[in-house]
Amino acid sequence: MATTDVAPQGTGGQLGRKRIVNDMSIQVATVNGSGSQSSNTVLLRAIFQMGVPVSGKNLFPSNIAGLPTWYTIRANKDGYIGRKKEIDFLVAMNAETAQDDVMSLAPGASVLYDEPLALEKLRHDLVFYSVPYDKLVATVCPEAKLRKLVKNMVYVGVVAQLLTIDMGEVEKAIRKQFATKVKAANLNLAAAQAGFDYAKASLEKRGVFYIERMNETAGKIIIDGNSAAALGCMFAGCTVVTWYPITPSSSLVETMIEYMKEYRIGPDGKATFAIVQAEDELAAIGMVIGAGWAGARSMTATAGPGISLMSEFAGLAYYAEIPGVIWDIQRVGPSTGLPTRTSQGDILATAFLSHGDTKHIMLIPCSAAECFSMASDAFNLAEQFQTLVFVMSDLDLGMNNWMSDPFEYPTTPIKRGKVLDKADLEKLGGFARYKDLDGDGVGYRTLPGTNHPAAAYFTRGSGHNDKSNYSERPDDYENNMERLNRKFETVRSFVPRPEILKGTNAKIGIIAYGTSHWGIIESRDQLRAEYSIETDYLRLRAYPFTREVHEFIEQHDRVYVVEQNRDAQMLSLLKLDLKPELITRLRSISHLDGLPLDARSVTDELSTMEGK
Amino acid sequence: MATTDVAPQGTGGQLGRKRIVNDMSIQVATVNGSGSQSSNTVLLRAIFQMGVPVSGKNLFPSNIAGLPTWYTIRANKDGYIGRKKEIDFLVAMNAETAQDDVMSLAPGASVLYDEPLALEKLRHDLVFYSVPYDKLVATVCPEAKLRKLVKNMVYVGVVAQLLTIDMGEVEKAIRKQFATKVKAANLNLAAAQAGFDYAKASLEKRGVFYIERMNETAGKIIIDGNSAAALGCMFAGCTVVTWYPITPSSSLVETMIEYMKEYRIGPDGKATFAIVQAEDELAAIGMVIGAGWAGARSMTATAGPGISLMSEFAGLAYYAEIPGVIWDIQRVGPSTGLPTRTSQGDILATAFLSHGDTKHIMLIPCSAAECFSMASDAFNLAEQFQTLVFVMSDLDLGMNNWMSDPFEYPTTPIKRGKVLDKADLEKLGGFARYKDLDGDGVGYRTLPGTNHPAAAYFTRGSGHNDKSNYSERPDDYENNMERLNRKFETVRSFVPRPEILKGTNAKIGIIAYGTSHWGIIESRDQLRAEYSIETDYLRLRAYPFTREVHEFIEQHDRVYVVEQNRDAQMLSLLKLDLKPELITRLRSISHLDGLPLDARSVTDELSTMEGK
Amino acid sequence: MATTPAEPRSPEPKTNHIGLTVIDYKGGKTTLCAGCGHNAISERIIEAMYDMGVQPERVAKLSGIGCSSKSPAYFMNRSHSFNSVHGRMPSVATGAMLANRNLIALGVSGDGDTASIGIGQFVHLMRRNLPVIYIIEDNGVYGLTKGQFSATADLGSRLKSGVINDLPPIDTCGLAIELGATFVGRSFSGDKKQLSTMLKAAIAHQGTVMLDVVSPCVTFNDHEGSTKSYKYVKDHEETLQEMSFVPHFEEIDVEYDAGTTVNVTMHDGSSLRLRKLEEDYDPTHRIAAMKRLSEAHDKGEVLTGVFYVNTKAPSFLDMLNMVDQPLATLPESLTRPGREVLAAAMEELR
Amino acid sequence: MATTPAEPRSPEPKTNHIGLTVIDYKGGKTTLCAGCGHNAISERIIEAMYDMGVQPERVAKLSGIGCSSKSPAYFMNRSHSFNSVHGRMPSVATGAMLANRNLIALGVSGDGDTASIGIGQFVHLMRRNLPVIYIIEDNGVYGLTKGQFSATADLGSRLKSGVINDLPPIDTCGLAIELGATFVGRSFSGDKKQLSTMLKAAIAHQGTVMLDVVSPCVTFNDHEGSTKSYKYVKDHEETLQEMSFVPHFEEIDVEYDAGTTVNVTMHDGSSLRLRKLEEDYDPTHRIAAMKRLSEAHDKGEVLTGVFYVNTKAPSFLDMLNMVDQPLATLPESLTRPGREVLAAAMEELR
Ligand SMILES: Cc1ncc(C[n+]2csc(CCOP(=O)(O)OP(=O)(O)O)c2C)c(N)n1
Ligand SMILES: Cc1ncc(C[n+]2csc(CCOP(=O)(O)OP(=O)(O)O)c2C)c(N)n1
Ligand code: SF4
Ligand code: SF4
Ligand SMILES: [Mg+2]
Ligand SMILES: [Mg+2]
Repeated sequence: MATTDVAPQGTGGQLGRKRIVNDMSIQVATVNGSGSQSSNTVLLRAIFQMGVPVSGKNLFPSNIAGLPTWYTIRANKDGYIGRKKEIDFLVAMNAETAQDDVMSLAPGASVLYDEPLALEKLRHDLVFYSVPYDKLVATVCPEAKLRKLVKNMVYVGVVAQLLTIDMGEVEKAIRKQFATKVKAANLNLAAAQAGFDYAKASLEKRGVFYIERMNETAGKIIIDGNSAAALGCMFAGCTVVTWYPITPSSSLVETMIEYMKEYRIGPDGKATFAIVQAEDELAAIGMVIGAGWAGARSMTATAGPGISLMSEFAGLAYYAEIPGVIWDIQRVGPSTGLPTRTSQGDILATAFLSHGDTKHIMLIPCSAAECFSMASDAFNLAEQFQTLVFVMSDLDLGMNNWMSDPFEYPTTPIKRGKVLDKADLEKLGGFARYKDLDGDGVGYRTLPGTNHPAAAYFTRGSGHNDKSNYSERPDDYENNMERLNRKFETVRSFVPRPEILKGTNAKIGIIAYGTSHWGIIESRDQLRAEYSIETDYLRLRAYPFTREVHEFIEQHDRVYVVEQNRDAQMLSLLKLDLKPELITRLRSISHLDGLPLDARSVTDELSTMEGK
Repeated sequence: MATTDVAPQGTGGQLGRKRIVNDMSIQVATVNGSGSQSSNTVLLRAIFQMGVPVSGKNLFPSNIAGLPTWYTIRANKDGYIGRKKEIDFLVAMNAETAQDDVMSLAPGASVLYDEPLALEKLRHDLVFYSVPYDKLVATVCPEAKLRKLVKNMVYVGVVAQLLTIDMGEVEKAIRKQFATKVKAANLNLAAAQAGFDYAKASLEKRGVFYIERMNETAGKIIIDGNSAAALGCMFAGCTVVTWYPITPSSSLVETMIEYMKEYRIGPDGKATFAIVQAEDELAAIGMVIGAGWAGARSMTATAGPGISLMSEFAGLAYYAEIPGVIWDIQRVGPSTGLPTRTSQGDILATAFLSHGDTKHIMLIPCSAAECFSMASDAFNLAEQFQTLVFVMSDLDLGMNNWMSDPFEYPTTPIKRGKVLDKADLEKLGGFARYKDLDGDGVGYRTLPGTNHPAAAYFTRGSGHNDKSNYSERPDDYENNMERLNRKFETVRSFVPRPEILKGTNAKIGIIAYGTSHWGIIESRDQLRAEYSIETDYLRLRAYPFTREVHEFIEQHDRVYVVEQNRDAQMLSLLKLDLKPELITRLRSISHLDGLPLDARSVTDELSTMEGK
Repeated sequence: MATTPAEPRSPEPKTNHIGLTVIDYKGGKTTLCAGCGHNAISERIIEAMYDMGVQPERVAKLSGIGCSSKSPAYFMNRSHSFNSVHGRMPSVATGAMLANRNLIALGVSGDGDTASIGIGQFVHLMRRNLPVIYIIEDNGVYGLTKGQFSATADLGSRLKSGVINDLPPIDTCGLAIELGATFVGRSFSGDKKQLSTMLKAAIAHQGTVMLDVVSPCVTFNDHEGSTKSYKYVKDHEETLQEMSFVPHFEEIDVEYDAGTTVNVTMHDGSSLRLRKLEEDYDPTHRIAAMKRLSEAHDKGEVLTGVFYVNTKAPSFLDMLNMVDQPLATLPESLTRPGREVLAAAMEELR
Repeated sequence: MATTPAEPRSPEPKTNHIGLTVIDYKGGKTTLCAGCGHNAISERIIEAMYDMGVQPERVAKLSGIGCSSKSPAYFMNRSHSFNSVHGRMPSVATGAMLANRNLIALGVSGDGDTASIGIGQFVHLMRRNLPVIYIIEDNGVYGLTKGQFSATADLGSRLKSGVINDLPPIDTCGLAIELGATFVGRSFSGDKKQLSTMLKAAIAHQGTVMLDVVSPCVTFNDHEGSTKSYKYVKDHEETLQEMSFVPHFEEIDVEYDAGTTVNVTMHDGSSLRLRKLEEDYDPTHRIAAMKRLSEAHDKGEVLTGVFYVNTKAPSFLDMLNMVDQPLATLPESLTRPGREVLAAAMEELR
C-alpha cells in the first residue's frame, strides 16, 4: 500500500485541512448503564455497511452502572483494526470526564458535545461541534422516561452527517439492531434523523475526517471472539459445558447457551448437551474432568482467578491423562487485578499449572475466525492426547466487536482419539491403559459403561504402572513420567503451526501472538514507512512450540517478542525451549497498561531499540 | 581425605576380605506398623554414640500398616550422610520382600534373616546370618502379645555383635528411647541382649563390616528437618500457625504444637500463639494472609497439592503485599503422585504461583540446621518485603533423621519491617500505603486496630494507586507493577547467599540445592578420586538469585545443574535470569525416581557427560 | 484390571439373576489395616451389588483421597473407577453422570474428604439431587494422615494423644436433608444386615443417596474416649427402624402390617420395608427428620436408619432434559450441526 | 483514606457517647447502582456503629468479591478494610481475629460469595463460632457478573431473560444455626428499624453473628417473577418479632412484659428486646428455630427476625486460650524464648 496513506496517522490533526478519508478513530465517552451500547453498535454497523473496515472496542469499568465508559470505533481503509492510540473524533456525552477527554486529544481532532458542557472554551486547536440533545430529544420523544434511552441515538445522526455517513445505512443498522421491535426502531430512527437534520442545518463542517463508500467489507460479519468461540465449540461437537461466571469469559458460555438451545436439540426434542453452572471453578473443572473421563467432549471458560483455582485439578488431568478444554479469556492480573482490562498475563502460570512436573497445551487465537476454528482443534487435541487444552484468548478479542470473514465449516471430522470399545476389546481380550504401543506416548483408554469384562481400569492421580495399577516403584514412576514427556514432544507436530508474514529480506524478526497481531501488522507498515525497517513476523498459535518457531529465530539476527504482560512470559517459554545460542537474539517488548496493544507503541519502542 | 577410603564404596562387596570400617549402609526391611521404628532408632543412636557419623532414612509406603518398609542407616567415617545406592548389610524381617531384597544386593554384602525364611540358598556371593527370633523372644518375653513388639529389638543386639557395636551404647540408646517407661526399657534391653548373646554364641563373623569408635559426633544432635523447622519457627517469633494435614508436612506442625505448648506459654499461663487446623489449604493460607495483614507472624506448612490450592491466594498476597511464610515439604508429583517419596518438583510452580505477573521468594534449606535458621530468615523477609516467603524443604530432609551441629540462637533481633504505629502517624499526619519512599519498592503499612484516625487504609486485590485507593488508570496499574518488580529486585540482595565450595582450579561447576547437597559433596570426592575431575560447587539457598550465582557461572566453562525433578526446574529459572551468553554453559542432571539423590548416580552421569 | 478372570469358572457356582457370581464383584487385595471398618463396607457393597444383580460394567466408582477413598480399589474390579483429588469427588461424579446418564455412580468418601475440605462440593451435590450413591466412611479422623480430628468428630471426643475436640461435629445427614438429598441414612460398618439393606435400597433409588456409615479407624480412633469406636457405637446406637428390602425382580412377597411398617416403593419397583422402632417416625417428612437428628445430637445417640426418603423429587438429570443416549457416545451427526446452520448463523451476523 | 477530615469540625455537631460525629463513620462515594439494597445496608451499618459508639479504628472490615463485597469501601473510612478474594472472606477474617483479638470483625459478603463459591469456608466459620459479624447482602444473583442465579435463588424464581431456577435455595440461616453460629437472623435492606436494631445487637454479641439481609439487585433481580425484589419481599415478609435494643451505656430503661417479650442480655450488658409476634417462639431453642425456618420455606414466607441467639457458648478465641494482648504486637521477649530454652531442646536431641 502507498506509504503516504499510512504516514499521516501518527500525527493526525497536524495536517490541518487535508481531507482524511476512511482513516479515523471515533470515541464515544459516556457512563455505563446509560444504554449507549445500541447507538454505538448502530454507528459501527453503518460504517461497516459502507464497506469500510471497522472495529469497536469498549473500555468499561468493573462495576455495573454510573461510571465512565469509552467506546472507540476505528474505521480504516487499509484494514488496520487494532487499537489506534490517538482519538480523531470525540463524542463527549459524559460531563464527568469531558474535560480530561478533551485535553488528551491531539491537535486537529474533532469534538462533539452536549451544549451545556460548553467545552469549546477548553482548547483552540480542536474542532468543536455542540448539540442541544435534550431539545432535540424532546421533539422526537414525547415520553419523558424514554428520552434518556434515545438521546444517545441523536449523536449517531449528527456524526453521520458530519462524517458523510449515508443515513440509509444508519436506518438499516437501526432496523437490524431493534429487529422485531418496530416501535423502538422508529423512535430511534427519528432521533438519529433529528440529529442528522440539526447538524445539516446548524453545524458547519470544519473537521478533516470523512467516511466514503468503499468495498472492503462485502460478505464479512461482525462478531466478538466469545460468540465466535461459542459457535466453534458447538460445531466442535462439545457435549458438556460447565462454568462459573467471571468477566470476561461469561459471555462465551451465555452465548453458547443460546446457540445450543437453538441448534443442538435432538430429534426427540431433547438436548444433545448439558450446560451446568457450577458452584465455583474447582467444581467447574472437576466436572469437565469427570465428563472427559467418561467420554464427553467437555469444556469450561474462565479467567485468571479461575485458572489459579483449577491448579490442583489440572495436575490430575495431566497425570491421569484426561481430556478437557479450558478457555482462558485473559484479563489483567495479578489477583482480581483489572477485571475489565485486557492482558496476556496467564501464559506462564498456565503452561506449568499445578505442582510437580506438569506441562499443558495452549492454543492462542488472534481473531474471531480462530476462536471458531481453534475450538475444533482444542477438542481434537484434548482427546487425541488425553490431556487438557487451554485456549488463551483475552478480553480484547473475547468481548470486543471484530470484523471477520464468515467462518468455514470444519473440514476434518471429529477426532475422538484412542478409545477402545466393546468390539475392540473382544478382539484384543484386554489392554494396558498407559502402555505406549504406538511410540507416540499416548495410551489407549476405554469409557466407563463399556460393556466388556476387560473394559474397566482404575484411574488415579497417585503413582501407577502402565496397567494403571497402583505403584510406588521408582522405575514405574520414572518410565511413566518419561512417557508423558514423549507425549508432549509428539504434540509439537500436531498443534496449529504459526503464521509467518515475510518482509523483503528482513534481518529483523517479530514474534507475537493473540490480539497483539493487529498492532503488529500495522506497526510493520509504520516501521517500513517511517524508519524503513523491514521485518519478518511470526505469529505463535500454540504451545508447545513447533519447528517453525526455532527456524524463524535461526533466520534472524534480532527477534523482538511482543506481548501484553510485564514479565515477558512467552519470551520466557521460548528461552526454555531454544538452543542456548539462539536466546541471545531475543528482545522483549512488553505492553502493560491493560489497553489493547496499539501499533504506535510497538513502532516507537522497536525503532528506538533499533537505534533509530 | 585419602582417596583409598573412598574408592571401595561403589564396589563394596567385591573387596572380599578387606575390613571395611565405619563405612556401610545397613538396611532393615520390615512392614510398616510393625513398630520397628524404635529398634531402628536405637541402632542409629548406638552407632552415633560411638562417634561415627550416621543418617537414617525411612522408605515407607503411602498407607498405614502392613506394607513393605525399608529403613536404611548409613554410617560413614568421612561424614557422607547422603543416601548410598548399595546396601552392605541387610536385616531381612519381611518375608514378602526378602527374596527381592536379597537378589538386589551387591556381592559381598551381609544378610541377617529370620531362620524360617531360609534365604541362604538364594545366593552364594553373600554372607548370611540366620536368627531364630521367635525362640529368642519367647525366652525373654513371657507375655505373648508383647513379643511382636520386642522381636525387632533382637536384631539390634545381633547387629551390634556382628558389627562390634558396644552393647553399652545400645543400652544407653534403649534407655533414652523408652525414657520414663522403665519396664519397657528393661524388656527391650533383655531382647537386645538375647540377640547379642545368641550371635556371640552361634554366629561366626564372616562379613567385612565393622563399627569402631571414633570422635566425629561429639556434641552433635540427631533430628529430622521438620522438627528443626518447628523449633526455628518458634524462635522466629511465629505467632499464628494454620495447617491442613498432608504428608510429609504434618509432622512439622505437630512437633511445633508440642514445642509451643511447652515453651510459648505467657506469664499469665496463656498461649502467645494460635495454632489452628483449617478445613483445607485454601482456608489455611487465607488465615495466614488475614493474620499477616493484621500483624501476626503467620505461617502454614503443606506439600504440592496444597501449593496448587493456594495459587489464587498467593497472587492476592503478592499484589496486595501481605507477609506470610509457607513451608512446602516437597513430595513426588504431579497430582497425588507418590506422597511418601521425596522430590524437588514444586520449584517452578511455586516461583510463579498464581495467574498474572507474579513472582515469589523461595528459601531452600539443605540441612536441619538450615531449617532452623531459615525459619527466622523467612519471617524477617516476609515482613520486610510484605510478601509470601516459601521455604522449599522436601520429604528426605523433613522426615528423615539427620545428624547436625546444635542450632545457634538467632543472632539478629526479629525484623517487623516498615510498620507505622500511632506515634509515627502523629508525627507524619498520614501515609500512602504503596508509595515507594525509600526507593526499594517497599511501602509502609499500618496494622488494623492502630488507634489513629489516619491509620486505616483499604487493602484489595484489585487495581489500586499508591494511596491504596481503587484505580483502573493504566498509569497507576503500570507504576504499581513496576514498583513490585523493583521490590523483587531489592530482595536479591537480602536473601541468604549461596554456599560455595571450591576445588583446585576447577573449570567445571556444579549447582545444586536442598538435599541434593549431600549427594554432591560425596560425588565431588568420587569424581576427583575416580576420574580426577575437579569441580567447584555452588549450593543455591534462595530465589531470586543473588549476584554470586551469575559470577559462579561466569567463572566456569560448564556448569552442571543437579536437581530432583524431571523438567530441570531450577535450571529453567536460571535460564530466565542469566545473560543469554552464559546459558550455553548450563547442563542438566536430573534425578527422578523419588529416592533421595545418591552420590553414585551423579558421579556416573557427570563423568559420562564429561566423556570419561 | 487383570485380577478378575473373565473365562467361565468351576462347575455351577452360585449366581445372581444376571448370571454373575460374587467373584465378578470382587476387587483387589485391600491395603487398609486389618479390622478397618472400611473393609467391611467394601464387603457390603459387593454383597448388595451382587444381590441386586447390577451389571458391574454399568457402575462408576468415584472417590477423593483418604483410606476410605482408596477402598474402591478393593471391590468391583470390573467397574471403572476414578480416585480423584481430595474433597472433590462430587464434581467429578457430576461430570461423569453428565457424560453418561446410564452409569450407576457410586461415590466413596471419608469424613475428612467430605466434611472438611470437601464440604463445599458436598453441599452443592446434595442440592442438585444428582443420581449418585454417596457413601461417607466416617471414622471422625483423617486416617491416612495419621489420625487428626475431622469435622465429624464429636465434641469432647479424645485422641490417643489426649487432645480433646472442642468444635461441634457437622452432621452430614442433617445437612444432606436440609440441602435436598432424597435418600438419607446412617449406618454402621459393623451392622451387616442394616447396611446391605440400605445399600440395596440405595441402588434402587434415583437421585442423591447420602449414607453416613460410621466406620471405626482401628489404628487411630478405636480407643476409650473416642466416639467413633466399635465399642462406643455399639453402646450408643439407636436404630430408627428394622428394615428389609424386596427387589423388583423377586416374585414372592411377604405380608407386612401397614400400622407398624412403612413401605417405600422405589423407582425400580422394589420395596423398602421399614418397621418402626419409634412410634410415628415418618421418613418421608423432611422437617421431622431434621428435628429427630438434632435431638439425637443433644441426647448423644448414634442414630441409625433411613432418616429421609423422597421418591418424587426430580433428579438433576431430569432437569437437564438430555437425550436418552449417553452424551459420551453421541454420533457426530447429532453433535455437529450441518452447514446450513453455520450459514444461518453467519447470515445473522452480516 | 483522605476523604474523612481528622481536624475538628463546625461548632458542636451531634456526637455519640465516645464523642464522634456520624461523619467519622462515613465512607467513600458508592459506585453501586442507585437504589441497590447494598447501599441501604451500608447506611444502617454506619448508623449502628455510630449509635453504639464503636471506635472506628477497632473495626476490621472484611469482604470477598462482588458488588456487596465492594460496599465496605462506602462506609467507615477510619476502619481498616480487606477486600480479599471470591468466597474466602471467612478464612481471612479468622486470621485477622487470631492476630488481633481486640478487633471487631465485620464481614460483608454476597449470596454468591457465600452460598456458591464460599459455602465451604462459611460452614467452617459458623462451626467455630469465631467472633465476627457476618452479613450476607442477599439478592439471589451474581450482581457484579450481570445477574446469573446464585445458590440462594428460590425454586421457580425467574430472571429477566426468562430463565427459571430449578434448584432449591440454600437457607444460610438454617445452615448457620445447624452448624453452631450463636446469633442468627434475617432482615431486609428496606427495613431500617429492624436492621439497625439487629446490627446493634450483633455488635454487642460475642461469637459468630450471621445476618442474611435480603438486598434487592435493582438492575438484575428486582422484576416481576423475582423472589428477591422489593415488591416480593414486602408482599411475603413474615416478621417473628418486633425488636428494640437498649445499649449497656444507657441508664434509662423501659418496662417490658415478660410474657410477650423475650429479653436477651448481651455479653456487654446491653439488652435485646424481642416482642413476640408469634406465640411461644423461643429464639434460644435451636431445634425450634430450624423447624420454623423449614416451615417458612414450605409456606413460601420471607421470614425475618432473630431466629436464634445463644450468649453462653464459648467462642473460638476462648477455646484457643490466647494471651489477652493481641498476638500481632507481642514483644520479642514474649515471642522468642531464651537461650536456655534452645539449650534444653538441643540437650534432648543429643
Ligand atoms: C489437597 C490435599 N490436602 C491434604 C491431603 C492429605 N490427606 C490425604 S487423606 C487426608 C484425609 C483423609 O481423611 P478421611 O477423608 O476421613 O479418610 P480416612 O483416611 O479417614 O478414611 C488428607 C488430609 C491431600 N491428599 N490432598
Ligand atoms: C475466583 C473468581 N471467580 C469468579 C469471579 C467473578 N465474580 C465476581 S463477583 C461474582 C459473584 C458476586 O455475587 P454476589 O456474591 O452475590 O455479590 P453481588 O454482586 O450479587 O452483590 C463473581 C462470580 C471472581 N471474581 N473470582
Ligand atoms: S488408618 Fe484407620 S482408616 Fe486408615 S486403613 Fe487403618 S484403620 Fe482404616
Ligand atoms: S448490579 Fe445489582 S447488586 Fe450490583 S450494584 Fe447494581 S443493583 Fe447492586
Ligand atoms: Mg476419616
Ligand atoms: Mg448477590
